[in-house]
Amino acid sequence: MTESTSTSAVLADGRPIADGECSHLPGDTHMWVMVLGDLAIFGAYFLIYMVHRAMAPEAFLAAQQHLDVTIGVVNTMVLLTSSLFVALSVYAARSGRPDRAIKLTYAGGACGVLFVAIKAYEWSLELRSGHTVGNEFFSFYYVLTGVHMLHVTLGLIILGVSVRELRAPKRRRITLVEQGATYWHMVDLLWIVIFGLLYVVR
Amino acid sequence: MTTSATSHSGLRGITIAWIVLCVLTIGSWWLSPAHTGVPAVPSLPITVAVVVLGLIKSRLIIRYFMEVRSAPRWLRLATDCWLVALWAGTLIIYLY
Amino acid sequence: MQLLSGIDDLPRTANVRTQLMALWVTAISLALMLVAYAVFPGFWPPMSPEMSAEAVADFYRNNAGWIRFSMVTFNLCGLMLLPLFCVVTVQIKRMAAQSQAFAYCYLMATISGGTIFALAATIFATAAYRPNRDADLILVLNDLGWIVFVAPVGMALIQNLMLALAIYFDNGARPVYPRWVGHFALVVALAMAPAAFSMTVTSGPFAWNGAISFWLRNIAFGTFLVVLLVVSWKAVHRQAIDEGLTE
Amino acid sequence: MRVSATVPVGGEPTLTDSQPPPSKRALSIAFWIFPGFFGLFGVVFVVLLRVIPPPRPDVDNKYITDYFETHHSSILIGLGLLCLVFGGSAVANGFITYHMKRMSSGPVFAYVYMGGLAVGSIPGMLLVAVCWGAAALRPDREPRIIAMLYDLGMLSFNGQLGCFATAYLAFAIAILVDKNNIFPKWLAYLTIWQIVTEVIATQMWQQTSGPFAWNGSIAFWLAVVVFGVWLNCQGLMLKKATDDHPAGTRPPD
Repeated sequence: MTESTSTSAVLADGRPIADGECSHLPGDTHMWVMVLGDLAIFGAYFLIYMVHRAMAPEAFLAAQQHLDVTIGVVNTMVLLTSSLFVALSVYAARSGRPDRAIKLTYAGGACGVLFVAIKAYEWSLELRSGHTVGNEFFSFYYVLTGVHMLHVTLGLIILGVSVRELRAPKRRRITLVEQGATYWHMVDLLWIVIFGLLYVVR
Repeated sequence: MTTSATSHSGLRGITIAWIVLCVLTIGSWWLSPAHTGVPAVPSLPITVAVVVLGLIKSRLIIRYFMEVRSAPRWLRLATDCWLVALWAGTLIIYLY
Repeated sequence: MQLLSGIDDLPRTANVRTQLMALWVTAISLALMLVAYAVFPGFWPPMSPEMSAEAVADFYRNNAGWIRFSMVTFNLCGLMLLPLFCVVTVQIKRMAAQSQAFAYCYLMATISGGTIFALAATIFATAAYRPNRDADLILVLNDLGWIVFVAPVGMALIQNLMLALAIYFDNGARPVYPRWVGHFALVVALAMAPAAFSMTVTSGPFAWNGAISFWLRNIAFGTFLVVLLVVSWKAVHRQAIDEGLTE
Repeated sequence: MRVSATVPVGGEPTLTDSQPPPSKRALSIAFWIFPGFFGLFGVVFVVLLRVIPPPRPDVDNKYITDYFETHHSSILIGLGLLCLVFGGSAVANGFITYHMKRMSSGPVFAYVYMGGLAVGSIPGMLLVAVCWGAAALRPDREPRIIAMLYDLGMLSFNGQLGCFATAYLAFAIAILVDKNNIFPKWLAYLTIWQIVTEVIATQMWQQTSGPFAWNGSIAFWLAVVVFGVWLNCQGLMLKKATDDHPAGTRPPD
């Protein structure tokens, strides 16, 4: 990935990031291009979903009732907790405690794996009760959650890169750790929207 | 060390954000159409509530977890524009 | 070519030697393909696009054996042109720095072009596989086969264009290929180009069995392959001399 | 064989010795084929073959035979023009491969990119023209056969996933690992969206209508927008990489 920039060097020196200070870009511009672009594309998916939902509200609502909202809530909590761990790990890395940062990143990654496992279980439940892509709501459900799962998997790889970075004392680049965290929070953010629009909206 | 003070307040920020997010998530469990047993009917108040809750939750993640709170102005504007476009769009399409 | 003694184990020796082997592979397969070409009943004369479904089906029924033999040979030997094209790629990479950009374009075009040729042989042979298939189905396979065999000249054009450009930009003191090879490649490309539009007409010189789309295109490309083989042989030989492997 | 080209062997003048001053004309010729090809590609697929915007998947044989009868000539001319110019894809992608070879990330992914797209250009670009050409060639052919050619063409054109996903993955990884900054990192991230749209396009193999069909709002239209943005960025960055290329240098073998 990118070379460490001057920003990260300053931060690695222990300069505080004060509340309200408006100069610090977490990660780097390249990652934010990715995140903003991803948000734009997912935003388009969500709006297209809402358009199709508006065309057949009853059918969508009836299909929505077959989702297990408890699993959805549990999965949301898992992913939120995972985000918390990763956010804490960035703080630990900045305050010069890489061991703690690595442990927190592992915890965040473990929650990510748990999320994928729960999601796979949920998919198998839905598929076993005969809800396939033949139904329009469920085709959205499988595609949106599937693409999101792809992002989770990619996020797990990126967290692995962060750990690798934290482990090497010679070239510990905070930007890279921040990039990974930014991406991981975006995965969390997208899930929050999916949860609201697929599970809860009426 | 000044670092610890500010970093402490940042830590408190994300922990509070996490608690609020979890509470709101459990709150939306009540709103869901999935577990009522009877066929659900479309409901404008619940949808508005979902949109408002979604807006609050996603903004908390962006501002606190993603640290956009202390990011340059263009990024704060860009993310806020996305939030407004998404949730306002959702509501408008629903109402339309 | 006689290599000097005592240089057997050098990697650059192996590079020259394998290039010569590659050229032999292509030379032999070219000869085999010429035989297959000569015995394919569909080429003497080339089947007209105006034939009816029944006539086409009868043709495949009556000539199934020879069609199978020639198409299987095409399938087997067609991609053995690739060794020649890969030698050309290696030679382009020996050229001046500017010409390097064309090496990968050339290689890519040869891979795609070879795939298309294999596809055509596959479709023709499938049509001949069950001669008692419905005439309509044999006709559609025959159409697909002729379209894929005659029309997609784009990859060959680009191949020749890239080779010509590489030769023109190889402006050092000792060019790898003589300049006339570049001119000749362009002339062959021009001769092949009209065949792309052969599907827009069903008779005359531009139809898929016509003098321009069929005969000119195939003879031009066949001749070019032989010429390319000879000049590549000479280029590899010069490489051996430049590197002190032979005298 | 880099040795032969750069280091004198036996005191003889080498190929690079007596060259005129380095110039980059060859590179700019190779570059300009990129926009030229994609422009013609657009003309063929939008104006002549009419596969963009895509016709509907949920139609009966009557509609399909009428479709080929109406557009008979333009489809056959489109087939001809595509057959003439489709080699441009080899130049566009071969030139990208050339720049990938200049990266510090090793040759593997450059070769993967080249192989993926050399194969992908046949089913992903040529086959639709061949199938539609065969369908348009004989309007009196049986409607059910014409309808099958229609599906075969559209699905091979829109539903080619693996060749392109492999090439995109190779491109993204090579950029992320590269330390010579041939292409910017954000282009790699953009390329990852391309893989995501390919994954979503899996759905068009099992839907004949709706947002995930081959003419769907998500599987087609959003994917086309993403592809358009990506292609323009790739073209611009290819221009930049070509401009920044030091004259007279070559990538390692």
